[in-house]
Amino acid sequence: MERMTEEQVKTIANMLRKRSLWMIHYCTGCGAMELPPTMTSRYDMERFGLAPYVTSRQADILLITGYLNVKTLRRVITVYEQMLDPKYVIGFGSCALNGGVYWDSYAVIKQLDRYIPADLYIAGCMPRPEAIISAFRHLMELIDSGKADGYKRYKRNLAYYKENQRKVLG
Amino acid sequence: MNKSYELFIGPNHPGIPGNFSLKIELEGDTVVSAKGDPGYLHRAFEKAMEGRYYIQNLALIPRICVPEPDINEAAYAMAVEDLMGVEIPERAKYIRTIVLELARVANYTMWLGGLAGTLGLYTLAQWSIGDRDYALDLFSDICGARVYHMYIWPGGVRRDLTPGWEDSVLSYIRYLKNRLIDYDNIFLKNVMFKYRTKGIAVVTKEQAIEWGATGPILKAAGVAQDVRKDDPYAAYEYLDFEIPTLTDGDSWSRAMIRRWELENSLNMIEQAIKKMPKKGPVCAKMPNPLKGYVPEGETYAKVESARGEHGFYMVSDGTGKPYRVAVRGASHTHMFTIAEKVLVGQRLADVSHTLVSLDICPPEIDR
Amino acid sequence: MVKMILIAIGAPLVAFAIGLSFMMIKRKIVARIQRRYGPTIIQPIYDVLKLLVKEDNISHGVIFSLGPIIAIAGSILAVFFIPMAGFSMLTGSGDLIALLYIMAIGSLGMALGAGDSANPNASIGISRALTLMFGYDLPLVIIVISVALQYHTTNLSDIVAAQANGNWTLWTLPLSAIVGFVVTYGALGEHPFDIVTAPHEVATGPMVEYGGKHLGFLMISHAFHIYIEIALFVDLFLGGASNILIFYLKMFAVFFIMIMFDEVLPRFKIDDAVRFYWKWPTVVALISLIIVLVK
Amino acid sequence: MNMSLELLLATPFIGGLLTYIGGKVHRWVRNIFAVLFSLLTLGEMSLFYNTTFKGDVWGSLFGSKLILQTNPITWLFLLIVTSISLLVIVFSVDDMKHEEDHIVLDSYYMQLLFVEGAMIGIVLAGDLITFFMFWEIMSWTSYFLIVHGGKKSMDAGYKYIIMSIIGAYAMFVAIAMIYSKAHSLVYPDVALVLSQSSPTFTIWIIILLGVGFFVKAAVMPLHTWLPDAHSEAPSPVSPLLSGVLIKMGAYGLFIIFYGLMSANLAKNIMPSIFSTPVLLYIVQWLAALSIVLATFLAIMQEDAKRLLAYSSISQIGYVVLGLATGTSLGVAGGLFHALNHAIFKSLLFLAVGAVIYRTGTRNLSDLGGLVKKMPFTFVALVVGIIALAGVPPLNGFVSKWMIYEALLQKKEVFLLIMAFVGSTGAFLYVYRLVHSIFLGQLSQKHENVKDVPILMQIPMWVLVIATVIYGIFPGLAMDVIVKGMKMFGFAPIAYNLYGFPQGSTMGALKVINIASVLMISFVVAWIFFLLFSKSRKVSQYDNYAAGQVVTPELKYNYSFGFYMSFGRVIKPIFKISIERIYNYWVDAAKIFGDYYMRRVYTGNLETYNSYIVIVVTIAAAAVLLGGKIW
Repeated sequence: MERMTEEQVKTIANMLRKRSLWMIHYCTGCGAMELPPTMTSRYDMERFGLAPYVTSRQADILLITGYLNVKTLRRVITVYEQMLDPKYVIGFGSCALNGGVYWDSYAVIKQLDRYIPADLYIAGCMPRPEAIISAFRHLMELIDSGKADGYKRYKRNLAYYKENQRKVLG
Repeated sequence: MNKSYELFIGPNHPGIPGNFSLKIELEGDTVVSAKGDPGYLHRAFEKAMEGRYYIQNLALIPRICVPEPDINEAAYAMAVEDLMGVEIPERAKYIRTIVLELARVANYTMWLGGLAGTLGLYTLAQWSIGDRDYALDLFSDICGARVYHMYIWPGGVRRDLTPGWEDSVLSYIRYLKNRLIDYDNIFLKNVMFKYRTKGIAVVTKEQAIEWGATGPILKAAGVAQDVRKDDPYAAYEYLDFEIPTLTDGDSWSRAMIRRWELENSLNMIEQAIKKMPKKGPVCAKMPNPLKGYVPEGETYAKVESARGEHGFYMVSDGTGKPYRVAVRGASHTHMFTIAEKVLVGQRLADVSHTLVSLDICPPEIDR
Repeated sequence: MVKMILIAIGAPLVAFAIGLSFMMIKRKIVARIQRRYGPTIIQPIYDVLKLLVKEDNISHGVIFSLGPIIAIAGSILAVFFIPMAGFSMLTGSGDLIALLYIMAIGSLGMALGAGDSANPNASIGISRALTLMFGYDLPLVIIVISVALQYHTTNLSDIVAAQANGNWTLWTLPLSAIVGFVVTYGALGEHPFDIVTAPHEVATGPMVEYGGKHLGFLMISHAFHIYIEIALFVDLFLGGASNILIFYLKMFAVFFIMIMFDEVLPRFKIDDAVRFYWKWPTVVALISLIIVLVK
Repeated sequence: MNMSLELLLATPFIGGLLTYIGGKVHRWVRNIFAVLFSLLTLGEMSLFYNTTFKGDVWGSLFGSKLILQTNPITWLFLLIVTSISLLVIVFSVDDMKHEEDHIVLDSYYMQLLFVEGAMIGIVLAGDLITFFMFWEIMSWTSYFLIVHGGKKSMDAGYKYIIMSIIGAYAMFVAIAMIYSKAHSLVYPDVALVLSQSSPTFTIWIIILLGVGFFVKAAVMPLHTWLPDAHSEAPSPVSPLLSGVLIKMGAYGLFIIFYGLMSANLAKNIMPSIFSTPVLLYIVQWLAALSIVLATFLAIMQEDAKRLLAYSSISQIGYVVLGLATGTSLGVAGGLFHALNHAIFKSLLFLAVGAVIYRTGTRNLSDLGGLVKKMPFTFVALVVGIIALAGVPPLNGFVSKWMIYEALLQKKEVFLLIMAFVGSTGAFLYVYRLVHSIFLGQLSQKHENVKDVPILMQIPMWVLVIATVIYGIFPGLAMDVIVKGMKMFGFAPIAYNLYGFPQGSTMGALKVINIASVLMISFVVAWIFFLLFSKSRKVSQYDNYAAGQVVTPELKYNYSFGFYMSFGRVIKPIFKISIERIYNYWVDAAKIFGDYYMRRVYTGNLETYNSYIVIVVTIAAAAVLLGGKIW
């Protein structure tokens, strides 16, 4: 009985979480260019309860909007670790996936989820606002079913992530 | 006694227009020193371009400046054409002009939203960025992409306009001209806007010239200089337009200059559509791009971006890949020679507004 | 006795509900002004609840955690002192002058908490908040004095009673009412006085380190805050109300007009805001005060 | 003849001497003597508390009787004097330990007790000679106390004593004028003479005496000595100066306004504005200006003790403003605020003293984040600032509220607005104080700071409790005040233990309700808060810095120029600085003084001899002419 209620609490919490996703205001790469249209009057992300918030403490989603170079990665990790659980990461565009057009650049991190756990990727360069919104909808489904557990994975595999981060950042 | 303290504007801060950091030292709420901290967006473009064929580089260059990618394509195409000695067809020139001006319009509407945002007027930001989106739809019509078009390429443009595109452009211009009246009423004619921007971040004529400012900063300081007029490219020499100037050089003047330029661009697009040859090739005959042969030599091609002079310096050693490429973005100058000096003595409340007013575009700084 | 206890529990809940409903409506109306569809109407409830059920919360110390709690406690206290549609718990225990100070308790508690977050952004935010408070307090005090002299009492219930039968202060002292309206902007931190939390300047100021349930509490206290400021305006100038529906409608009218102006103004700089408040609103309020004195 | 008042008066003086002698034996003998004798004084005070003694002759001078007397108002001030002195002496034991020189410390404790005795004497005085005598003893001993504070304090003390002397001369002239007319300086006689003499004479008396009291109470524009003296004095002395000593000025004003000349008398001899005699009205305005300008100055300070010193000027403005209203509510408010200010300002100075004791600096921008290291001092300071800001439910609120109501009843709206502005301004500087010292980032050099020893904490806790008790039960103090004011001919005001019922004032006040509802809602909110998942404590370096990492080396603390933007707003007001005008005068006086000093103090023994001869001749002539100098 007790487990049941705990389960129910989790369901309710997830239901609330998916309806109010605050993303951190951090334009890590050029994918951020398609965020203003998504936020503003034409696509109006706020319909889904998504809103940009300023500091790492307030936000739920970290958007890695495009490529990450080494200098940014350090800040992204700081920001990610400052965020409060539950927190979700969305990798934006092909650069976050595999380096994209910068596959041969010395400055760019090739694969995002070696360093921080990504819950979702959006393919494309750049992803269109429709794609972004569809990704958010998908994330909501994942949260609802409890599958968006990147923050748990990060805690579980902290050694792995730290090792990878250390290799790059030194 | 610890008089001053440090504050970071960026990278994770709404007051910075992109992934860039500004480290400011403040005393009370007055800036004592400001130091830009670039490198968060460094992707080694110039190095990467040396390793790729000329045609491959086309995919890379629009990403140098995200808000207005087309200027990169134009400058790159012009540099390659210059090296190869190719003259592009008349119709391509006009199409390039229309696309470039449309990109400028898209940039300025977004910039206007950004400026209003830093001053706390989010309504205009919502309106103008929403209106910009219709311009992106027009791009999407001709090349299938909203942001990175890769439409202008060496020899002309990639493909001809879709039928009826000109009409959609004209109707968009009519729409935007009506909207501009609304923008003026809510923002540019607003008393509070004048109150906040008059006398802020002044760059005088002498300073602007000495510090190497270009674009709206220079025009706002009273120097009528514009690459489109002084060294015309594409079809600008056939178009009739004025270069607006103001004398104060403050944030208000820059906003006004951009507002006029926005209207200027709309008029230029109308003119270009009217004067454009209705038929004809849109691309000169070019050798096979994969075996692309560019003769030895070096060149500097420049265009007028929304922020100022944007140029490509390119050296070719006769192989399929460029030997050396250097990009001159206007933002770099504006950030490190102008903003760092202008910010000193400003109030904290004006910092992010000053950055937007000088139109700092971080990806252009880092490359 | 039972009735008293019910009121004691009910009054803050009603106040919170009203404040929350205004937060909901505001987001929708603002969205429509900005040519957007806007969030679902109950979005603020989702936001608050989501923040409360965050699994992880951080704290910089006891004072940091106490900040939001004091903010809410002070707000609840103030709710009891403002006559709410016919019943008023504590208006006999403290008058209008006391209320001005009671309303400050929440803000000061919040300031203490934010100060403990050890972040200069928060410090600047508080410095701005207190300066702004000082700015709008001068005209506020003058209009409060005018109203008190007009009705020869500082007891809020009596002031409300004196305005019965449509004899509102709005009609008798229109200048004071206008100033009161302008002051309410500053007190609520609406545009152009959202200097305290200006994200582009100080990254949400005092709230910079608050997240999770702390931020949820701050949002709850903001709902109370909206209620308190507007209810005070309604009680002082629009004659209060005898039933909750009319009270709500009056408050809604005031709030609606506020949002209409709110979304078309860029924000002030802090010293300009103080200068503004000490110039026109003060002068107008003084004129109104002199009219009361001469009458 | 009742010996009890003489005993009360003599205890601190005898104690002072014994303490000095005890210091020669061992420092602990000295410390214990000092604490013991101040405790004894407090004990005697509480033994006789609230009994009325009338006209206790203890000597005579120039044929004038020297009288000690009491009334309930006296006991109010005696309560302040004796209790704060005791707490200061207890606080001194640890705080002054760092002083190497034992002789200096011996005289320090002696002077502390002497100041206490002198203030008791002032309050107990039943005639102007006694009053003046102890007034001078107080000025000089407090001067010696101030100069204990180090190099800068010499200048501050110099400024203080010069202004005190000017005030004392003014008082002396006034007393001489009264004596020449009345041949007696006992209060009732003086009051009788004043009621019969011409208005011009009376007004001159008030002005001359008023200057003396204004200097001591530091009402603008005679305040310039206070910020220096109070901030440069040793930390335990500042509470005595700010909390108690300037109240003597307020007490003096109360005596001349309502003791020597009743309010009716004042109304008869001069025109009235807002039913206030014009002179009192001017005093009200001066007090209101003190409130506002000192608040503005306090906001701009960068030094913790200086900030508190300016705040003292502002708060004493409320006391004087209340006293000068002339209505029972206002005067009661003023007197109550004198008590409250003594409590919370002493508390604040002690708390800041504790911080200085541990960190060695009082520069606000060097401090920060101490809440984790000195939690008890933090609580004490927070209670103090809440009371100072006049926020319910602590004591500063009640007395300010009474003053506001009094002004509102009299429709003196502009004064009321100024009083309000000063009070809201107080939010700014008190927050600055607590933020810069205790909140924000802890600097690395204060990593190892501990809370102060128990002997320094006890005085603070006593004051914290007093602040809360007088805040929630204002009736405790009002008992004494109302009883005393009845003796001075004021109408009684309706009050009860918890505040003021409807009727006597324009609104009602019941502090216990405010306090209890606040407490309940706080507990409810807290319980609600605890329902949700627990919070994890993070270090101050794990902080939002726009994605950057905060390191200990980084100056990431906003403290200097906390209200710089506000400073820009009020800048035009301070273009004409009172301070600067004074400095012109001081410079001019120095040049003038240097020139003539050299002619007087030639360094030649014969010249000095001739001076002595001249003085002795004049004195002899005076005696021969019948013992009258005038």
